[in-house]
Parts: sequence; C-alpha cells; structure tokens
Amino acid sequence: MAHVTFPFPFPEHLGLLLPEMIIAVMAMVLLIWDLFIPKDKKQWVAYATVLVCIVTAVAVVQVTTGLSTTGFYGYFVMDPLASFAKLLILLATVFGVILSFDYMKDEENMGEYYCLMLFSVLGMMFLVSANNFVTMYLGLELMALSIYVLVGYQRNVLRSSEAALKYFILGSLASGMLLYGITFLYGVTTSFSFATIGPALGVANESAHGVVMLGLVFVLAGMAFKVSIAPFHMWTPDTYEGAPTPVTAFISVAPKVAGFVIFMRILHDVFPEIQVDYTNILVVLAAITIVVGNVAAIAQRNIKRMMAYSTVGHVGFILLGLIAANEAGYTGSLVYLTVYLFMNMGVFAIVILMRRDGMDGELLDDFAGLSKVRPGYALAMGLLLFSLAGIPFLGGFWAKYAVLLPLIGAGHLYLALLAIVFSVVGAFYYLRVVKYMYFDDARVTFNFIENPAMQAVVIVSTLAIVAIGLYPDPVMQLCKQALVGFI
Amino acid sequence: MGETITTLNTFELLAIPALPLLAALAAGLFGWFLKEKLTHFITCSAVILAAVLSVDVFVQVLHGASFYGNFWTWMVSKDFMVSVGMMIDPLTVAMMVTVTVVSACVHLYTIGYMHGDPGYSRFFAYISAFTFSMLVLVMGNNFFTLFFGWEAVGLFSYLLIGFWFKREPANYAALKAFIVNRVGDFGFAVGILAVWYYFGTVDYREVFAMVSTFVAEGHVLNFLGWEMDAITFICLALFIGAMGKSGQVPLHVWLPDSMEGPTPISALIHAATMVTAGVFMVARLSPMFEYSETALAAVILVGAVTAWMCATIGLVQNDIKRVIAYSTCSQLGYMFVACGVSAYSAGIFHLMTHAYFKSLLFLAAGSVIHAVLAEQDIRKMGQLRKYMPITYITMFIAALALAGIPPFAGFWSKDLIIEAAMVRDMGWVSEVGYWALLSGVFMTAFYTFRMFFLTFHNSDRVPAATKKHLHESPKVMTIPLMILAVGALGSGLWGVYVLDIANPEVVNGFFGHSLFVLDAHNPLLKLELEGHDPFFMTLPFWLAVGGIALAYGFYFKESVMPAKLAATFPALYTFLLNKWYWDELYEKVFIRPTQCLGQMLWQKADLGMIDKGIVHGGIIDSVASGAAKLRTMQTGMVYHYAYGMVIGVFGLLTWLLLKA
Amino acid sequence: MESLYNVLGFPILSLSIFLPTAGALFIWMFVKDDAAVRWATLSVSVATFVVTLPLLLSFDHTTAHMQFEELHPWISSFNINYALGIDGISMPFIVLTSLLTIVCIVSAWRCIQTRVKEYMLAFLILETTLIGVFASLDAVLFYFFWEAMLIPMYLIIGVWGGKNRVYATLKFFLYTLGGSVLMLIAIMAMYFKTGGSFSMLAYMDYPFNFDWQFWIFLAFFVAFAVKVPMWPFHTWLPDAHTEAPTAGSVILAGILLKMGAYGFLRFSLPMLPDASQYFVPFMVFLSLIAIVYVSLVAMMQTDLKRLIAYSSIAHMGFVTLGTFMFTEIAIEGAVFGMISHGFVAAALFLCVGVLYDRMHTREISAYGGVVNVMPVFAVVMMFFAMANVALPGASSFVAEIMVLLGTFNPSPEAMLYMPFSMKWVAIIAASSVVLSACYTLWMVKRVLMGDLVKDEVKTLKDMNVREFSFFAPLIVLVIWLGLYPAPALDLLHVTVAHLVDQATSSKLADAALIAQGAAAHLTGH
Amino acid sequence: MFEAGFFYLFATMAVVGGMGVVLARHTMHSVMFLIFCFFNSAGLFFLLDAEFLGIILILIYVGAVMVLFMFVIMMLEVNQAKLREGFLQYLPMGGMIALILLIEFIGAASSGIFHTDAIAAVGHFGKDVNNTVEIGKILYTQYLLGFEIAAIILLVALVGAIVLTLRTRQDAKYQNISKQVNVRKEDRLRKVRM
Amino acid sequence: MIGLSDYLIVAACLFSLGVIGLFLNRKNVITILMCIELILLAVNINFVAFSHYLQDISGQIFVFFVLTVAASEVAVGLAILVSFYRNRRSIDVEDINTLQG
Repeated sequence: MAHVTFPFPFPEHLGLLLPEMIIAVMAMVLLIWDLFIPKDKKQWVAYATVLVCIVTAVAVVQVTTGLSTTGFYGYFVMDPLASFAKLLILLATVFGVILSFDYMKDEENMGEYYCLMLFSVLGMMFLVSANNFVTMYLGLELMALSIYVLVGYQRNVLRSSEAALKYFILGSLASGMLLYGITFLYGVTTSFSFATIGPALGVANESAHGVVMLGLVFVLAGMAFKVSIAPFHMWTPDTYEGAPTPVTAFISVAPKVAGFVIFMRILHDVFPEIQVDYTNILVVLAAITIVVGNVAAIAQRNIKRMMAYSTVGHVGFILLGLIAANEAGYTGSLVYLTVYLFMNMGVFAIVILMRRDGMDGELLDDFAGLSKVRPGYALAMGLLLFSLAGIPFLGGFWAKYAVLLPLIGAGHLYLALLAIVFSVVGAFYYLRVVKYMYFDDARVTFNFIENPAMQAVVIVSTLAIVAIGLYPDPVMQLCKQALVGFI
Repeated sequence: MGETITTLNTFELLAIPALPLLAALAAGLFGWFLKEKLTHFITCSAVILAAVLSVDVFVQVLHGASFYGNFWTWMVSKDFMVSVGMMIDPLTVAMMVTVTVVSACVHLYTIGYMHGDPGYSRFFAYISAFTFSMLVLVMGNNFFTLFFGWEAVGLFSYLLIGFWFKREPANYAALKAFIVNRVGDFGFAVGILAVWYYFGTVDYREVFAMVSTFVAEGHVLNFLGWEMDAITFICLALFIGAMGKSGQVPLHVWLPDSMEGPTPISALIHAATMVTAGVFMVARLSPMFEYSETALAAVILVGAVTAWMCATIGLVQNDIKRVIAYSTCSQLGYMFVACGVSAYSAGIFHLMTHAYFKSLLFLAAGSVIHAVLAEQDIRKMGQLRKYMPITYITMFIAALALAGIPPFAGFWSKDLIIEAAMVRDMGWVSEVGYWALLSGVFMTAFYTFRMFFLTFHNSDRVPAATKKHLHESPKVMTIPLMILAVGALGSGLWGVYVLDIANPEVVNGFFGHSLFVLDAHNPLLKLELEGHDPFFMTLPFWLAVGGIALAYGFYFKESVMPAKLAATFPALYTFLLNKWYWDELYEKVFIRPTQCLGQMLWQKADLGMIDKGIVHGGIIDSVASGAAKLRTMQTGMVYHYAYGMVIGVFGLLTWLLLKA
Repeated sequence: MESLYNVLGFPILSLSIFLPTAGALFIWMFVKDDAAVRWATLSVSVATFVVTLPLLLSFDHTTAHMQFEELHPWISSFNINYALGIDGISMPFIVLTSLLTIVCIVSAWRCIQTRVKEYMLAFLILETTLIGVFASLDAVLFYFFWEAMLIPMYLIIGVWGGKNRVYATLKFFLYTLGGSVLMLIAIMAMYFKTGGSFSMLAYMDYPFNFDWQFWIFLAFFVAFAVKVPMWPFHTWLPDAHTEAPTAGSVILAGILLKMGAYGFLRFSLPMLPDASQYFVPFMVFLSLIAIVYVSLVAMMQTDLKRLIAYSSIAHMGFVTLGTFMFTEIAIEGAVFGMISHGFVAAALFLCVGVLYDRMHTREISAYGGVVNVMPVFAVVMMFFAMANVALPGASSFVAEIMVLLGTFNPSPEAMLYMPFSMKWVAIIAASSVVLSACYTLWMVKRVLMGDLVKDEVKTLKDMNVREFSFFAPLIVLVIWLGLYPAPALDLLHVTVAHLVDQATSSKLADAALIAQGAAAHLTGH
Repeated sequence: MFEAGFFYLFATMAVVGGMGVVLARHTMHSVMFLIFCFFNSAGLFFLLDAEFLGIILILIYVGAVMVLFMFVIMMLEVNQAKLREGFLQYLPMGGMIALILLIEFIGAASSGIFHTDAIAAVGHFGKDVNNTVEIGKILYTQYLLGFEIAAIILLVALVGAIVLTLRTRQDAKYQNISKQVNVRKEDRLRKVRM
Repeated sequence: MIGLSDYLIVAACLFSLGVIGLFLNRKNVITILMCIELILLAVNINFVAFSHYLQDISGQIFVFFVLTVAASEVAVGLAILVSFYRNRRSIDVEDINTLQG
C-alpha cells in the first residue's frame, strides 16, 4: 500500500474560507437549534439568519485583500470580484429573509427554510469563488438543490410544488448539459481548472474545433439556464409565479448574481481564445433574451410572472456587458446586477406587503388605486418601476447605460439598438403597473402587512435606487474595483 | 439707414396716429367706466384733432415740406433690419387727410347711429384703432409698416364686420372677410419676401432707388419652368395683396358680405379707406410697377373685370348697402385701371373723391336704414324724401358724384381715368380696360339712381309698423353728411383746379415725386400732347346721363319694365342676382374640397394610416401578437420547455459547426 | 463684458435647476394642507423665476461663449461631468420655463382639487428637468434631464387628465422614450468617436466624417422629431394635449415641444453640419407637411384642445423650417418662434382651460356665443387667436416673417442638396398665413361668437382676477415682443451667428468629399 | 479482441437498456431497463480501469437510487402508463433534432483529436495500481473542498427531502378557513383540454 | 482496438436517448427523472473514458462527485414529486400545467 502523505496546508488557506465556514456551521447550528425553539418563537431563526448574514458579510470584508488569492490547490479563489459578489448575495439574502418574516410564519418547518436559504447562499458563495469546474459544479448544485426545495416549500400549495418540479426537472437537464460540455473540455485539455483550460484551448489544434464548440455550447447552455437566458428561460415565469414570493424575490436576484459572476469567470478565463465564437452565440442569445423577455411580459396579468419576464429582459441587458468582454463591460454587468438587486427586492417587498388575508396581491389589478390608499408604497413602487424601465434620475438608467456604452465601444451597435428599442417595449408594461396604481380606482381592499422590517426594505431599496440614480459614481467605482485582479 | 429729412414737426406727425390710438385704448379698456358720453367725446375729439393736424400737415406739404425718418429699430438680424418710421410726401398727406376727415365724420355720425348699442364704447375703440392702423399704413416708410397697418386694418375690419356677434351672417361675413384678405396677404407677404431677397432692404426709398438698376440687371425667376422677371414677380405678388384688400375679382367676394357690419364702418372701412389701401399700395409702389409691363397689364385686367362685373351685379341687387358695396368694388376697379395705365395720380384722385361721395352714400344709406328700423331692402322703402330731406339731398349729391355728373367730384376723377385708359396703348389689355370702364359708367349711373329712386321716390312701400318711426336722423348724423357732401361736391374741382392733380407732368404737379411714371407710359402726358378729343371726352358724361335717364324711366315712378326685363332674361337676371355665383363656385372649388381634404388627412392619414396603420397595426399589433404567441408557447408543459432548451442547443451548435 | 455672476462663480444655474426640487422636497415633507401647498408651490416657482431673472438681465450678448458655466466631475468612470452653461439660444428657454411654471401653478389653483400636493410636486420636479435640459452642456446630463422629464409628465397627464388619459399618456411616454433612446445610442457612439468625451462642446469641435454624421443625425432626428413633433411622429401630441390637464397642456406646448427644436439647434446643426446640410430637403419637406397638411387637419377638429394641438404642430413646422436654413435671420426666427409660441399656445390652452373649468367639455360644438357672457375672456381669447394667426404686432408674426425671410434667402449651404429653389418652399410655407387664419378664426367663430343658444353657456361666469392674472403677463409679452422685438433679438445675434458659422462650415477635410459622401448615400452605397 | 468483445457487448446492452427506459410502457419496466443499463455501464467502467466507480455505480445507484425510484413508483401507484396523443406530433421534428444532435456528438466524439498516437497507445494500469487508493489520494487532498461541498449537498438533500415530505400526523385534517374563503378560481379550477 | 471515440459514441447515444426521452416522453415524471439519470450516466462514461485515455485520475473524481450529486438530486426530486403528487393526485407530465402563459 502506497504511503500517503497529507500536506494539509490548511491554516493559511482556511482563512479564506471563513465566511463560508460561518455560513455552513451556523446553518447546521440553526438546524439543530430550531428543534428546541417553541413554535411561536420560530421567528428567532429568521433573526438569527439575518445576523449570520451580517456576520458573514463582515467576514467577507475581513478576508478581502484586494488581491487575487487562491487556496485549496487552486480550487477556490478569493478575489475582489468574489468578495463583491458575496456581499451582493448576502445583501440579497438579508432582504430575502426579511421578506420572509411574515410570509413564511404560518408554514411548517420554518427553521429549515432559513437553513436551506443559508445553504443556498453557501452554494452561491462557492460558485462565485470557483475557478475550476469541480468547485463550480458543486457550488451550483448546492445552490440549485436548496433552491428547488425553497421553491417547493409551500407543500400544500399546488403551484409551489409544481414550480419546484418544473424547476427541478429542467435544472437537472441543464446540469446534465453543463456536465456533458465539461467532459469535452476536459477531454481536450485534461484539466478542470479555468486557468489551465483557457490557454490549452488556445493551443488545441484545428481538429479539436468541433469538440471545443460542443463543449462551449453545452457549458453556455448550462449557464444560460441558471441565469434565465432565452431560450433556456422557460422555467423562469412558472417558477417565479409558483414559488413563495420571498423565494421569488430571492431567486430573482441572488442566483443571478452568482450565475453571472461565474459566467464572467468562465468566459474570461476559459474561453478567451474562442472569444469570436462565444461572442457570436451570446449576441444571438442576448438578442433573443431581450426580445422574449420584454415582449412576453406585456401579456402578463400576474405581477410575479411579469417580473419573471422582466427578469429575463434584464438578464439580456446584463449579458450585454459580458458581450463587450472588457473591463467596462464587466463593470457594467456588475453595476446592473447591483442596481437590479435593489429594484427587484423593492418591488417584491411591495408585492408581499400587499398580501391580503394570506393571498398575495399579485395580480396587476390588485394594484389599482394604490396611490390613494397607500401613497407611500405607490410612490416607491412607481420609482422602482420607472427605474426598471430605465428612466433617468433612477438607478436603472445608469445600469442600462453602463452596459450599453461598452457594448457600443465593442462595436455591437446593432445589438445595442435592438436592446434599447426593446427596453422601450419593456417600459410599456412597467408603466401599466404605474397606471393601475395612479390612474385607476381601487377595486379590492387590502389589510396591508405592517412590518417595519419589510417597510425598511422598501425604503432602503427606493432610496438606494434614487441615490444611485443621482450619483452613480460610487457604485461604478466599486464595481470597477471589484474587477481588480480579475481582468 | 436713411438719414432723417425733416421739415415737418415730428411730434405733430407722431400725434396724428397716436391720438386715435390713445383714444382707442381709452375707449377699449375703460369704456365701462367712461360711459357713452365720455367715450365719444374722447374718441371724436382725438380723431378730429388728428384730422386738423393732418390738414395742417397737408398744407405744409403743399408748400413743399416733407418728412422721412425712422423712430426706432423694430428688429435687426444680421443683414436684415426693419425700422419703424414715416415717410410724408404728397401721396401720404392726401391719404392722411382723406382718412382722418372721413374718419372724423364717421366718428361723429356714429354717436347718433350707435346710440344705445351695448357695444358702444367697443365700437368707438375699434374705429379709432382702425384710424390709427390706417394712418400707420399710409404714413409708414417701409414695407413692414405698410404690412403692419395692412394687417391691422384687416383685423379691425374683421372685428367690425362681426361687430354684432350675435348675428350668424355677421360672423360668417367677418370670417370670410378675414380669410379672403389673408389670401391676399399671402401674396403680399411673398412680395415682401421677394423685395427683401432682391433688394436687401424693405425701405421704400432704398428700394425705389435701386429699381431701375435692378431691372437693368435683368433678374429672372424660374417658376415651374416658366421664366419671369423678378420685378414682375414682386409686383404681381404684392398686387395679390392689393386685390384682397381692395375687393378685386376674384377676391372681391368678401366686400359685399362685409355690409353685415354697422353702416358707419361700411362707410369708413369698406368704402373710403381700407379698401383703397390696395390702390394706395400700387400707387406708392409705382416706381416698381412702372418697370413691369406684365404687372401693369394684370392690374388693368383685374381692375377692368372688377369694374365691369361688379357693376353688372349692382344692377339687380336689392339690399341698399349691397348696391353701394358692389359699386365700391366697381369703383375700386376704376382706380386700379388708372394705376394700370400709369395714371396713378388719377387713381389716387378718384380714391379721394370716391372716399367722400361713397362714404357719404353709405352714411346716408345708414341714415335711411336707421330710419326704417334696420331694414335694408330697397323694395321695402320709397318716398322717403318726405321724411328725411337732408339725407335725401346729400345722397342725391353723392349719387350724382358717383354717376359722374359734373361738377360733382366723381366726374373729374372718373373722366380722367377713362381718358387715360383710352390713350394708353397697351394693346388689347388697355382696350379691354377702356371699354369695360366705359360701359361701367352707364351701369354705375343706372344702379346708383335705381337705388336712389327706389329709396326716395317711387311708391311708398314702407311697412306701416315702421312708418311711425320715420324721421330725419339727428344732427349728429346729418352734420357729417353735410360735411361729406361738401367734399363730394367740391373735392373734384378742388383737386383739378387747386391741386392740379390732372397735370400730366406729375413731377411738377401736386403729387410730385411721390408718384413715379415712366415718360413712355404717362397717359396724361400723352393726353396733353395729343389733345383731348371732345367726343371721347364727353362720351362718359352722356353715358352717365343715359344711365340716369334709364333709371328714371324704370324706377322714378312705379313701373313694370324692370320686372318685364327680368322675366325676359331670367337666366341673366338670376345670374346677376346671384352675383355670378362666385360664392357657390368658391364653396365648390375651395371650401368643400379643403374641408374634405382636411377631414381625409385627419381620418385617413393621421388616424388611419399613422395611428391605426403603423402605430397600432404595425408596431403595437406585432408586439401584442408576439406577446400572445410567446404566451401560447409557454404551455406549462415541462417537455415543451425541455424541447425549447434542446432546440436552443441544437441551433447554436449546428450554427457554429456549419460556420466553421 | 464679464458678467457679475460669472465673476463670482455663483452657481446660479444649479440653483435654478434644483430650487424647484428642493422646494418640492420641503413641501412634500412639511406642508400638509392643500391651500398651504398651493401657496408654497407658488412661492417656490416665483422664487425660481426670480433666480432665473439674472440669467436674462446680466446675460452678456456680445459673446457666443457659454456663460454662467459650471463644471464638476459627476461620474468619473465615464468622464461624465456636471457641466452647465447657457448661451443666447438656451437662456430664453430657461426664463420661459420658470415663467410658464408660475402660470401653470396659478392656472391649476382651482381646477385641481384632487391630489393637489402630488400635482404641485410633479410640476416643480418637471421644472427642474426642463431647466436642466436647457442648461446642460454634457450630453449625458442633457439626456438625463431629457428623459427624467417623462416621469412627472406621465403622471400629470395620467392622473389629472381627461377621459382617455391612460391611452394618451402611454402614447406620449412611449413615443418620446422610443425616440430618445436612439439619441442615447448616438451620444454613446460619439463618445467613442471623440475619444471618451461627453462634452457637447467637444462634439461640436470634433470632425466627424460623413457616414458618422449621417447616422448620428438620423438617430438625433428621431428623438427630436418626436418631441417637436414633426410629421409623421406627431400623432401623440393631439392625444396628449387633449387629455392633459390645462397646465399640462401649457407646459407641453410651451416648453416640451421646444426641446426638440432646441435639440436640432444644439446638437444637429453644430455637431453634424454636413449631415444637416444633406438632410435639408428632408427637413424642409417634413416642415412643409407640418405647415400645410397639419393646418388642414387642424381645421377639421371638433375638439378645442386638439385643434390647438394641431396648430402647435403647424407652428413648430415653421421652427424646424427656419432651423434648417442656416442663416441668422431664419434661426433667430425659429428661436423667436419658439419663445413666442410658448406664450401664444400656452395662453390658448389656458383659454380652453378657463372654458373647460366651467363647462367640462372641450367639444367646440358645445359652445357658441361665449362672448355674451364672458366678454373679458372673449377679448383675451380673441387676442391670442390673432396672435396665433401671426398678425403683425404679435410676437408670432416676427417669428414667422423672419423664418419666411430666411427661407426665401437661405444660406448656400442649405441649398447644396435642394432639388429646387427654396423660394417655392417659402411660398408654400407662407400659405400658413391663410390656413392658420382659417382654423383659428373658424374656431373663434364657433366658440365665442353667435347668440346665446345653449343653456349651459348662458350660465357661464366671466374670468375672475386670478384667471386674468395669468393671462396678463402673456399678453404684455406677446405685444412687447411683437412691437419691439429688437432687444430680444439682440440677445440672440452673436450666439446664432456663431451657430450659423458652425452649421455652414463643413467638418469634412475636403469639401469635395461632401459631394462624394452624399452621392454614395444617394446611390445606396 | 477479448476486450473489444466485452466492449461491444456492454455498449450494446447499455444502449438497449437506455432505449428501454425511454420506450417501455410501464414505469417499472423503465426502471428495470435503467438498472440494466447501469450494470452494463459499470462493465464499461471496468474496462476503463475504473473499478471503484464501477462498483459505486452498482452499489449506490442500483442499490440505493433505483430502489428509491421503485419505492416512489409503488407509493404513488402510477405504474400504469397511458400513451397519450401528441406523442407522435413531436416525433418527426424532435426525433430529427435528436438525430442530428447525435450525429454531431458522434462527429465530435470521433474527431481527430481523440485519435492521436498518445491516446491510442494507452494501455491498462498494472496490477500494483489501486484505483481506489489513487482516487482517495487525490480526493482527500486536491479535491478536499469539493468533497466537503458534496457532503453539504447530501445534507441539503436530506433536509430538503424531509422538509418536503414529512407530515405531522395530527394536522392531517387541518382546515385553514381564511385560505378557503380567499381561494381563487385558479386554485380550484383545472383547465381540462377536451 | 477499442479507442476513446468508441466510448464517447456510446455516451453520445445514451445522452441522446436521455434527451429524446425527456421531451418525447408523455408518461410520467418519474420516467423523466430516469432520462436525466441516463444523461448523467452518459456524462460519467465520458469522464471515465477520458480519464482512462488521458491517464488523468481527476476525471474519475468528477464522476464521483457527479454520482453523489445525482443521488442527492434524485432524493430531492422524488421528494418534490411526492409533494406535488399530494397536491395534484397525479404525476402525469400533462398534468403539470397549472402554471403557464
């Protein structure tokens, strides 16, 4: 039997994992603690979760050095990009947890809900720190499995189960495709590490072209599924509609952040040598995504579903930054993700606040006359929607701006034109909600949830959007900083 | 631009337009406070003062004074500059006196005529303001002040025609007057554009100084492949403006309708002053018109046709004011023919005499209408001379003046025109002009006296109810009649013998340099050289007498002849009665098609094509149907979703592989 | 002469831009009562007007340089600056905006009874964006204000508008947004072309080649043409105008439409002179359509506001026509026309508002004989109707005649691609003299004149002092600018001369290339 | 030769098993085919010197996962499969796409890069090489992080499965009145295609 | 001699079968889950084959992880399925259709 030595250079690398470890350990602790909490005190788990997220965020900041550091034999990378993404994810999680406070309080097994949320965050954090396919795949699956469960969390609600089932089936198919692509990349380069595959693809000979393309398409398809790029988006509306609203809010933001960051890494590290090919693909996908997302949203009457298509549309825009494939482009995508986080969280917070006797106020009609009943909510919602539509003095404008400018710089003028024209189409359905709120009279009465934490989410999101809209430079600089060491 | 040459008192000159303006503002803004008495006191005294000052200026000009100067720069833009200034010369003062005197009379007359009308002070405000505008029109020293006055008188004409705004016909007439005038103004505006384009200035003096060299340079304008002298183009365009304002065919249709306004303004605006602005303009611009034979020919033709045609219509009209109105059109035609044959002085002379006797006719008619309780149909009058002797006599004077019976004013001026038209040789054009005018004389005399006899003689057809109201008008109305009667009597003689207007050598005559005539054109000079042919000189007089005689035969006593005649030529009669069907023609050719076009452009093009077709049918529909299609694609079936993903992968892969 | 404010470096432009918003925030937070809100808003708007007055009074009209300049880095990542400054073209619009805002607020005093606070806030914020548009010297900042304007306007029409307001406001929003996004793309393209600058002044100096100018012009064209609006992008305007509350229509006609023409003057002409010259026939064609076609359409309207809206389009046709003649007189005429139209159209909409407040209908046929019961109002409306007809003595006449003069004698650069003489264009345009009279006076006749027949009309009350108060300044200004426009024009001369200089000097290295470039486009490359 | 024979046997059987999974009418048959397929695949693994994985595949997959499948099938009593309309509707298009994809896959799989000399010359490991040890060596060092994550994934699966399926008995007949009152037609009505 | 390509072709066949089964299947969800297993099996065969022919053990490690994850997935997937079944009383693929549009 061969002698096995364990080098275990853990101590210096373990530090990098501090945030992940906090999350993992705390998730398990909470899992156990939950068992001992009386039924009417289950909210404590939720508060604890928020606390964990905050502590983790502090830890993230703590371990960020501003440099790109790899650990675990290069299977884990801690660079500003990862830190930035983790902070965004944690922020989204905090919002998501706060939105769940009231919504999930009647569900059974509430403790596990928050734990699963933490586990999914753990997956995302690994995902954004991945710089090889193994870590990436496992992070992705950890995230995905947790989210499947979260989506189906309302076990007694058919729509929830169905959403989970669809998401699960298609998600598994997507993982299969992703893996199938990875096998070919592995076959060509004998490695799973981004850093190794990238250059190796460059020297792969001409006969490998077909295989590389196969790998490329399947990997892109797998990623595209996770971030809802058309035509791999079709799960999105169904899942968003069926999932509990806080989960919808959560999955409309956090996994997108994680997905796009890893997407960025893959494109930048793995496929730089075949940029022409992947750009071709992405241009087509982005065009389809923007068109499909914005057009399909018009026909929706359920706001969650509408927001799902809206997400698809926005994903198309975020993709534009990746197509530009330079520092400005990636910065743009990060800016977009940041702004998008606030916008979506704010909108969903209001949707949840509109809940009426256990039913979501999720039909567009339900918003009728909101401005008279609740002018504050209406104002916030209006600002958020205008921001989603990309109207200036709100953050959404700068988000679009930040991706379009590099896109044009990269020479994709026609794509930019298409994108911006369809953003006008998109403006239509956002405006329609404003129309309901401001121009129509109320049809149903709501007993609005009075929850200061959730109202705080609304206020914070709205203020953030306005602040970013008026002075976007800090966010832009931050996103630019996040790319140090990556580009 | 242009040094100020003044031998006149600037303040005096400024006061002439300023007085009516201030009076108008006072009456308009504070009429509610001033009440009737103060209102008419202020306005009348202002206008009378203006008239006095005008006469004073007239006298000074008669002694060789003149004025030219700018008061302030209205606007300036790079090489374009317009000032507000005055040019006072014999032509101007002649107009000023005419305007202010007639206006003063009308003001006085109005005190009586409009007494008790709810819009009393408004009326005074309007006519005072109108006087101001007219003075600006004549006193200005450039095309823009001319245009300003031009438009302003149009505005007040519009307001005054529609003065009784409760009456639908009045409103229609006002609208019609304004719009038809605007058609003329369109030409005027184009003319001004062209003047500036070719001369680089809009100042009379500077333009006039350049004309001869300009013509010598031979500027040519290409109009749809048709070459045209630039000067001809300018003159024709400007002349369109004159046609509109002076009621010349085919833009005459508004003038008879304008009789819907109160009678004083018919006298002031639609007889004496505003409608003559066109003639004034042609005369003022004689240095330009002289260089364009074509334009002059057009002036003659339009004038002649109008003179003849409106006279024919006047023959059969039954509304007392309409008869006079058509007569006005017709007389304006005479004036234009005068200008066309380069006898500008004759034209202006006729303008002045016409102003007196025609406003007299109108005021007298107004007096009649006032007496018969706003009845205007001459068939419902008769034998009125018994009740209103002053009106009767003054109107008789005016009628004789209009008919051209010496020594009344009309004779002198009209005769001069006809003779000038005779001697001026412009081929068939001047022939047409001459014969039209000549035949017009006969008709003029006939319809004037037809109207006169039917009103004051013939049988008494006044309805009984009205009868007890019949009385002579108050003094405040008759005095202006008498003043004007003096003008109608004496202005011709005065003009010929005192002012020496008929002097062919205009340079030495009263108008001096203010009118410009090329020697080759000058009909008066020719007349002087060739001598007057006694036959042709007296022919118009005999025609006039014949006309009066015929009218006497037909209408002095009740007679069946007119009815018989009408029955013999029913087509002709209705044709004339319906004013040659101009209104119907315009209705069919312009109004209806324009409305249809507007409706079509709105409904078919704007709403149908752009809104429904492109925006809704094209963009919105395709987006909506796309949305619906995407909605149906989202079946909810998981295998469809998987299918979509597989197709996506398949498509991308195949595309990439095929590309390679 | 260096102006005092320039010397002191006092940020007067920023102050005028943000004072309304600051006021709005204050009112939002501290003022509760409706009446108090009205007074507070009025004070804020008056204060803003006072703040903008120095721009007019100490404006140095002897220089074409930007004045009252402010420059601060805003978004350093993209080299976007908070750059403000005004010249003779933009200054009048700022003052006009602040003036009309006061008028709007006073006009809404009684007729807005629901959600007063929101209404007033929307107006103040709108004012910020409008002034911002005219004061911006940075393309992105310009776009920022340009688009931000949509939000308050959308709400103003949608919340306080008429029956069909939802359709109208959506149409307005989407048309305008759709047009202006192309402008954003064009700005971005220029950013890269000029090596990373968003400075409008830098764009003016940069020698774009013909292809660039061609496409950027088209992109800008769509944005501006929608705003102006030019045929065939005009159909949103009648709807928006019709449904908007009175003050909304006023600000729409008074300021918003001007933004498009201002854009042509600020972007197209100086930045893309060759393309501008190339597109002269096209612009002339559309302008003539606006003048003739739209006038005909206006004639047939049965709705008062719709009629005035169409008339606005027709008048803006003059503005675009003048803009593309590249001569001082025409461009000054165009600018003057915008200012004048700002008063006249605004006043006409206010007139309709006065009627609407009493009768709650805009149908022309519902009126008739109004003069009998509302004599003062009738005089006012007649006055503005006459101004709308461009009667001499009114400011609109000055504008129209200047444009016509300029059109009759355009600069040679404007004639480069014209297939026929511009004289005929001027003559066709002059037909507006007749057409505008037709639709305006016919409307006047149907509304004001006639006997009292309708019972509803019989009960009307004449204007009160408040209502008259917002007409009074407009009347004074229209007459003053009509009788003595010279001082106002003096403010423009140097700036416009500079603009003409920019617009007529080709940016192409070799003038012969212009013809080649154009020929290539004519043959479709 | 011997090896090739086994390869063809295993490969054919695996593919046949796969087809059976797709085509079998009864779900339980599908499961059986899948198990069959896994066995053959394990055989292929053995041929590729991956004994450990081969064993794992049989032990874990067949022994645990497939049993789970069977358990669920029996629990849900959904054994009888109905062949519905619409199957053939997508067959031509779907089949064609799948076929072209297959051809593309095969084209890629048999492309030149996989026929290089280095690859062709690869032989089997000697007897002294222990596949399990090799895997272990690398799994617990290089792939330690992945190993830990996998562990958490298993935990999540555990928690998730419990959360979704565990039912507390006492509230089996639990009635939520507010939910019933506010029920919407979408929740109660099912669209049935006729 | 059995080459790398031969294994890859087998995997490709299985992968295609899995995909076809996924969207042509009209029976029930469980079959779909099994099709996914087929796809993952194809992936595993690929990895193992590459691992062998490239003489690189890490491919097998990946297979190890894939197996682990696949097992977890099955557990979660079946749990979701059960949950769905309880609400819907059916696991026919055609019945997963309340969310659509």
